[in-house]
Amino acid sequence: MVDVKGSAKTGMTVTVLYFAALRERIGRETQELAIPPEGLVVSALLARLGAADARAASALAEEPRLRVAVNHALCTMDDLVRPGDEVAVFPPMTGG
Amino acid sequence: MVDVKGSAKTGMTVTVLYFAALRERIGRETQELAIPPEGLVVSALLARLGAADARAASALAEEPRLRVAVNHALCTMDDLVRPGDEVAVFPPMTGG
Amino acid sequence: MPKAQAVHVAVQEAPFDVAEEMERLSALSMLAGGVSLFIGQVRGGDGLISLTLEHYPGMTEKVMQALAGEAMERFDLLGCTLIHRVGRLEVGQQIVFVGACAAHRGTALSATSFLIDRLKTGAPFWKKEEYAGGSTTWVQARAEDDAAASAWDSP
Amino acid sequence: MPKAQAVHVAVQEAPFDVAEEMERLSALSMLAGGVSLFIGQVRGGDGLISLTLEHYPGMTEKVMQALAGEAMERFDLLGCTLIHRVGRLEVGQQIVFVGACAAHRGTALSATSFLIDRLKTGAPFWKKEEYAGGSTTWVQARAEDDAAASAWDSP
Repeated sequence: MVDVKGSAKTGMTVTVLYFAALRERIGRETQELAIPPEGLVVSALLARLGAADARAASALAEEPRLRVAVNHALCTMDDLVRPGDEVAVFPPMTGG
Repeated sequence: MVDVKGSAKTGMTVTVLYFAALRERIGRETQELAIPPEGLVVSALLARLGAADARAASALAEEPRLRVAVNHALCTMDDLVRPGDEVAVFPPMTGG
Repeated sequence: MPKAQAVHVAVQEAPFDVAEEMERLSALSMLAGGVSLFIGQVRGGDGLISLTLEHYPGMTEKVMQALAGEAMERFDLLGCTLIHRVGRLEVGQQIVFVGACAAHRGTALSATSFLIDRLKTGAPFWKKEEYAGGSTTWVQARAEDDAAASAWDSP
Repeated sequence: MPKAQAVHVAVQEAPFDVAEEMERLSALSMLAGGVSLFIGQVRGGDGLISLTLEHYPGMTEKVMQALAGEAMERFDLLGCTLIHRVGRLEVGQQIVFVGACAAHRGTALSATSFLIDRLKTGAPFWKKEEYAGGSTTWVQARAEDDAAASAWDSP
């Protein structure tokens, strides 16, 4: 299932954002990641991020309680990410 | 047991205060009531107030949940009132 | 700071200043992590014009001071404030201010609930309602207020 | 007044004004009987100098707006306010403002607890602590905060 609007805008990529300790350990705030036109589940996307970058691999592995949001909504490891989506990866939230 | 200080000041009486709906029904804020030197339990004191004043009798009888404070502390019907005490009689409190 | 200084209790006709009371509480200690406030105001409806609050001078202050002291110990507060207005108050005007300052939010919030629940039924205040048309009626004690207050009896 | 107007949500670096926010809430309706507020501030101790708050712009506002809407329905509020500061805040400075206005005290107080419990673990904020000497550390999520937030899941 192809998100035509997303793929047209982004060329089959997603924008990945890192926050807080994860952002610091990985050493960057954001990156573009190519994904298949039909999309990818969150767990597979995280594996690709780790495969592409050793610092990301160790940072993601060291955070026992990763949180992922797709287009500003928290999601599970089994949710589908499609081209054009904004994916944020971060440690548990500590507001208030 | 005689409260010498109290009796000297008040001549074997207690000061009774009424509040809120009770004060309005009885038609007065305060009265002095003579009591025995050895004191009186609260229930007996209320009976004397009623015996001395028909409006007090009906007002006290009509309030199903009378509250009594002796010297600013809530008390039960069995607590002792001594000469010189300040006794307040009122309906349930409705603050806040 | 000794705990006595951290308790502020008042019965007054004048309005209170929420910002001033907030400042008093939040400045009590650098260990303060949260301040919880509750402000009760005259709720309109059914043609209500005003409430007139009567109290028992002398007893009221003692009860409020004791209540504040109990909250300080029970919830390990850094400070608390109880202000209750008396006299005639119109719809929308503020009646009561309860505030608690603590290291953690949970105790500050619980203390505030405790204080307002106990203040409702345990301090000698009475409210008389005035309606459009001139009729007046004394507010009756509500069983649910008694229940809320006594729910704090068993910890 | 439509409920949408009764919700006020903000993420900002600037301080908030407790008196102004109180006024906004208490003036929402003549049916308001109580306003409950919680203000979180940077708790000192152990040499802590400051917190720096980071958030996820775009998502934060949506989460806070949804949380406020949920509280409006669940507690039958007349209005509620959520303000969260970001950036560097020193010990004693205010971080978060939660307010709820309701006909009755119980719902206002419960809504305030609900909102701060959910805000702690459900909105994308993160805190970095700075200590005397220059060391820094990210605040770790606490199991008791998760428990407090999920206690609201089963009504």
